Amino acid sequence: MGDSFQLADTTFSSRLIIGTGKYRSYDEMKAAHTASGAEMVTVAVNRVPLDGSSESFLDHLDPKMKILPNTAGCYDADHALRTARLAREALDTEWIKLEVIGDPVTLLPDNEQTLEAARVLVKEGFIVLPYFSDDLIMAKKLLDAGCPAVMPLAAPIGSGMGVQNPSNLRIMREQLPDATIIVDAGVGVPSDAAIAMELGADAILMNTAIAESRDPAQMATAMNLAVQAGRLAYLSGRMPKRLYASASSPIEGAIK
Amino acid sequence: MGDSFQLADTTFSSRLIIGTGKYRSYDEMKAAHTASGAEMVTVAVNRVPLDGSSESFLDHLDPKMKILPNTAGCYDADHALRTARLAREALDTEWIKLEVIGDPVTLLPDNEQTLEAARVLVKEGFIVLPYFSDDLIMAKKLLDAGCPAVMPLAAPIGSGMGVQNPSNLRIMREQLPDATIIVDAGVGVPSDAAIAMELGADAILMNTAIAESRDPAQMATAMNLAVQAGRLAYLSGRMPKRLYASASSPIEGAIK
Amino acid sequence: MGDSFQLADTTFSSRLIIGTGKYRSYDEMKAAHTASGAEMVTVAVNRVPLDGSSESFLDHLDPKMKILPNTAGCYDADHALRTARLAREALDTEWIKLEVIGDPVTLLPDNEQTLEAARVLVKEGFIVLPYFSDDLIMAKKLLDAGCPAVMPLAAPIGSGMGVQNPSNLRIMREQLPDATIIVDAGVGVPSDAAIAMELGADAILMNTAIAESRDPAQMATAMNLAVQAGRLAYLSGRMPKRLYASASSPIEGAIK
Amino acid sequence: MGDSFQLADTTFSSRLIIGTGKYRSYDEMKAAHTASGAEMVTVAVNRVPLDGSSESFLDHLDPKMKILPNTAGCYDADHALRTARLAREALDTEWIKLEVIGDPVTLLPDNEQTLEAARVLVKEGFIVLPYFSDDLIMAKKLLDAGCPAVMPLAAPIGSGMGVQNPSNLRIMREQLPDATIIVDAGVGVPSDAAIAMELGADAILMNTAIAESRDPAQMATAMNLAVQAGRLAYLSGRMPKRLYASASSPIEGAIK
Amino acid sequence: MVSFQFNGEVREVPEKTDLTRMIELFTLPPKRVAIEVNGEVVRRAQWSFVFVNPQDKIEVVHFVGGG
Amino acid sequence: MVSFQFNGEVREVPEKTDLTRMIELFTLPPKRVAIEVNGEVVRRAQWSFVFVNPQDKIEVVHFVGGG
Amino acid sequence: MVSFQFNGEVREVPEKTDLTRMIELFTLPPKRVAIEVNGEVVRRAQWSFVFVNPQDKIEVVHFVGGG
Amino acid sequence: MVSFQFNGEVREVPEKTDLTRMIELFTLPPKRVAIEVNGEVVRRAQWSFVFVNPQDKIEVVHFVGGG
Repeated sequence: MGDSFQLADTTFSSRLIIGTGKYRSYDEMKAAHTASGAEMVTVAVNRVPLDGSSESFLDHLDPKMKILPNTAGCYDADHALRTARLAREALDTEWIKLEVIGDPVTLLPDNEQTLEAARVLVKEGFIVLPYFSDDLIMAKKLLDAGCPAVMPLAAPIGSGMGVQNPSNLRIMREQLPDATIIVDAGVGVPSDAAIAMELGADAILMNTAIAESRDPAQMATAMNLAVQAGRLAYLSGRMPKRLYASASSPIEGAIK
Repeated sequence: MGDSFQLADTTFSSRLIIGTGKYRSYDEMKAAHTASGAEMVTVAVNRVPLDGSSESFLDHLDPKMKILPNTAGCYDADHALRTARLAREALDTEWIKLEVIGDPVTLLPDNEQTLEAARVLVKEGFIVLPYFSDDLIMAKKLLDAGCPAVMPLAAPIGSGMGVQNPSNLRIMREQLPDATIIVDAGVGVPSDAAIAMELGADAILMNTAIAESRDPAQMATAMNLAVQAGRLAYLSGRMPKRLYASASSPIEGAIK
Repeated sequence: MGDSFQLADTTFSSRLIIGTGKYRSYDEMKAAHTASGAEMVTVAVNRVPLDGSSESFLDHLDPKMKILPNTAGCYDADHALRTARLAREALDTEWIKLEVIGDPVTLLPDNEQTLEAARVLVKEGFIVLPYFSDDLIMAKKLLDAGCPAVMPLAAPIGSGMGVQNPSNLRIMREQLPDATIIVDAGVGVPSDAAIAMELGADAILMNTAIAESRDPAQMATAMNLAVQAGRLAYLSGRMPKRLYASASSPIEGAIK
Repeated sequence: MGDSFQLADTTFSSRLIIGTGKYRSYDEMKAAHTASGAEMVTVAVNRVPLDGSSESFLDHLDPKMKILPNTAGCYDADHALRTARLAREALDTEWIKLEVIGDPVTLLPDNEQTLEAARVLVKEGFIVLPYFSDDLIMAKKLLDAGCPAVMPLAAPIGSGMGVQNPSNLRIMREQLPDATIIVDAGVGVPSDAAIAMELGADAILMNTAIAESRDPAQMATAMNLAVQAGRLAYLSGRMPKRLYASASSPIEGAIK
Repeated sequence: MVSFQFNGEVREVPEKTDLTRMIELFTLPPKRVAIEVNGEVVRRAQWSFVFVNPQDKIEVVHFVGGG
Repeated sequence: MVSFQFNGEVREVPEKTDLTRMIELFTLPPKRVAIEVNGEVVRRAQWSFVFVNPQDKIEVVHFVGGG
Repeated sequence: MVSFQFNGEVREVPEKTDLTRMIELFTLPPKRVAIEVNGEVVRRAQWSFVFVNPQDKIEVVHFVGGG
Repeated sequence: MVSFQFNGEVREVPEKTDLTRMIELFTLPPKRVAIEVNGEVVRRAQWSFVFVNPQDKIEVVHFVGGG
């Protein structure tokens, strides 16, 4: 089912990209990853601890998964650049989820620094997937900078509130018909994912909604289905909305 | 996937029930029915025309589908009773979707007449599935009258506006934990169906959202997936909603 | 400011009707009543206590206020009838806010019993203002029964969630253009009241939103203003909604 | 009523700031201005026409109104700077509503260029009130640049859709408790204005909602009331929201 | 001829026409229809024993698409 | 003594107690209350003519804050 | 004659025309307008000392309704 | 000994310690880590040629769960 989508030179058949944080155990994470159908997962770059406990987190990922390192925890362009370069060196990948946040309480993106970092990273050959606020004009600039996709938030990271501004997403889709739009952050339930896809998002990136569910693997299945449902609905064209009823059964012809 | 649900003596593995109205062709209808995965379809009872044109509509339905006749077009309990009895005689089925509407513009249910008809029909041995407004107290009365399920509307028939009052549905689920609740009417897109299921509905009945889509079969697939997604999410337990962010990646440990 | 509205033989210049419950003190209540500009307050009918403590609650009300006794706490038509008759005898008023609830947890109305009681009370000469769910067909029946107004809920009593189903209210206004519609219960903030008025409600009845505010008198002022604002907006006609921008300043003529 | 608020060296007793565009006539505009209670109006800077028709628009404004020129129609920082300087020269005012838009279809702000322009203008002694998207991190930067207030949009200019992202506004209020936040653009009805004020906005700037109403003066009155209502509610503290009812009348003590 | 109401319209059949015959005369499909005479359903097994009488109000229904 | 139900509780008054007297005995405020005896309202003008009987179910109500 | 750009259009004025004179020639309202020459605002007090030169890009603005 | 900053904390290694040796001394996993010295990434192939100098700011990162 589901048509494929393209990012740089890679074709994905799943439109769901998921995270690797907050799981209660590696087993739960692996089960959720498998159930999600996702083909790419994002991972954070972190200082190695010096207590010798450094287990290899990456060994717990399905080797078929494409790994998308991110720059979470960076508060300015410079740190994001350094983090991206370290990630590239460690994983031998040009792919980077660019995340430059403005403060530690809201984790809301610093669009200005994100754009600055994106411009540099694209020039250095990175495939930059930038997390940013749902701002059309910034989306244009990020695309102009050479990002193969833009990743507007639905709501703050880990908030689970769902798409807070559907108008912004709808406008972004309509004004940037050729752009790849990946909604990143804020999804809480499958209907949130379906809403984003119905509005025309090309894919969804999520973490907490799955990891913090009571049953992550089952929720991952649900998200997988919802993303597909939303995509198919977008392709199929929805019925018109009406305030008033439109009879499904004939109004004439009932017995009298 | 998806757990089964029970209505009277019948077990359904699909939680999607669909209509048979408004399709542009029988072929489109059949394709949509197949794609939906539904195991029960609803049909209207209508006077036969006298022009000899009476093609057998029912021949166009998949014979494996359970047929649920409805009393659409009835404006009082008496007409609904008569229509239900005719349907039973013609199809040799006790199943009836009870629909008594209050006016032809809104098609909103006449709860009072619906309850009156439900009481009579249950006594006559019918399996009564009543369409009504999303009214908890009326739901209790319909269940007390012997209906095996209640079918609150999400929005007016054919409006496609989606769940207009999620609080009412949530309250109904919480206050009637053992009742079978089927959301009937008003769904427009898969996310609407997912929302209803996430709120705890046991199943969804829809018609227009599929039939009026540009691609009914594809939309039926989408609805099938969305209903499953919503159900699984309900079973899995959603993450908590938060106004503020909760980091998915570690906040400590970024490079400095 | 604000046009007047009529209920039975009485003309009100304020479209805000308020309650008398839950105040922290009589002084707070009186200050809020004055600030609200309301001309009618509702009071509950209750068994007198036998401990001799029976202070006269009514003495704390502004004598200019019209008193609207209610049947809160009644679970069936019969108790509501008896309560209404007692209220009439005690206060020498035909006015009654009819409230028949279905259960003590949700306080949601039992529409069926409400209608039954309304029919009897109207025949007995009462001016019946019925609290009920936002159900168009029931509204018609209550009006047909002789109620001078209908009082649909915005949300459960004391919930403060605001208008949960704006479509229902809009449809009710459009389908019953001559009816007096008073939104009763569920308002939490002034914008909720304004929304209801903008949708065409003729008046609002509220209690908790004022009484449970940190500053009831100031909140009462706010509600008074918001009800007027919503009314004036309904009369003035709103601008059209658009997804896309419409420039307020000329787009041509900027310097180049 | 209503407490005052301060911008630079000026104290305003009205928290409503309004526009001067789109009115059907000067008389309608003047009546609306008076009814609104506003103390400041915004005007656009435009090339004078060469046909000698240049009537003095400013003569139609109440001389007591403070005039806030804006840079509408500017697509980059440079044009905005030039426009601001021309406005200062012509009106002998340092006040400027800074508006740098990203495209002519959505009129959405170019935050990056807005920030750049704000930094320059503040250094040149302007009192800069910047229109921007509802982005917390950008708000901080604009304040750091020396703007005395920030003016996030509620929705696209002239769209009348109301506050599209209440969470963003709530977060901005909570994270910037000392900032002056003026919601600019997107309000359609009084309840929209009340919602923004209840969320903690300090003032509202609007144009189309009044000018495009069927009765601008009456709508201006409504907006004036709604802004006050929302402000008072914010100060008073709202009741808690609850899914379930909380009785306003005593549940015990009804007759049995 | 017997004049009666068929689905709200006046129609005629010869005298002594039973319901089975009426269905034939009107070339209606005999399967998956139901007949009501004066407000009461007539079960299919009884069709041959029930005759159309003057002024009868007869409803014959079948199934159509609905939701 | 006459035993009866007053607002759901068992109470006693002397025999031949009328409603006016009952209000006094129980030190209830006489104004803005209403009395129902066995499901029927007794109008104030009748209070002196209606006596409390054994097993009577009497409700006396007043007004309290409500919404 | 001096040919220059006035608000984006080509216009001519006699040689040695200063800005005050230009405003008069074009019958523009002298109050509450501002003039920019080649990207720089010319303050009103300077109008009489600044002459229109060939190829100048001059912007003259006033105020109109806006939001 | 050479004192330097390792991931924000002061650490010591013997003089003439190259990065490969540093990883061993600290018993860090050699795979899928990356090293930055004074703000510049040092490619793995260069580890043996780059020595830890006094006051160096060295960052060594690996991957952890994130979203």
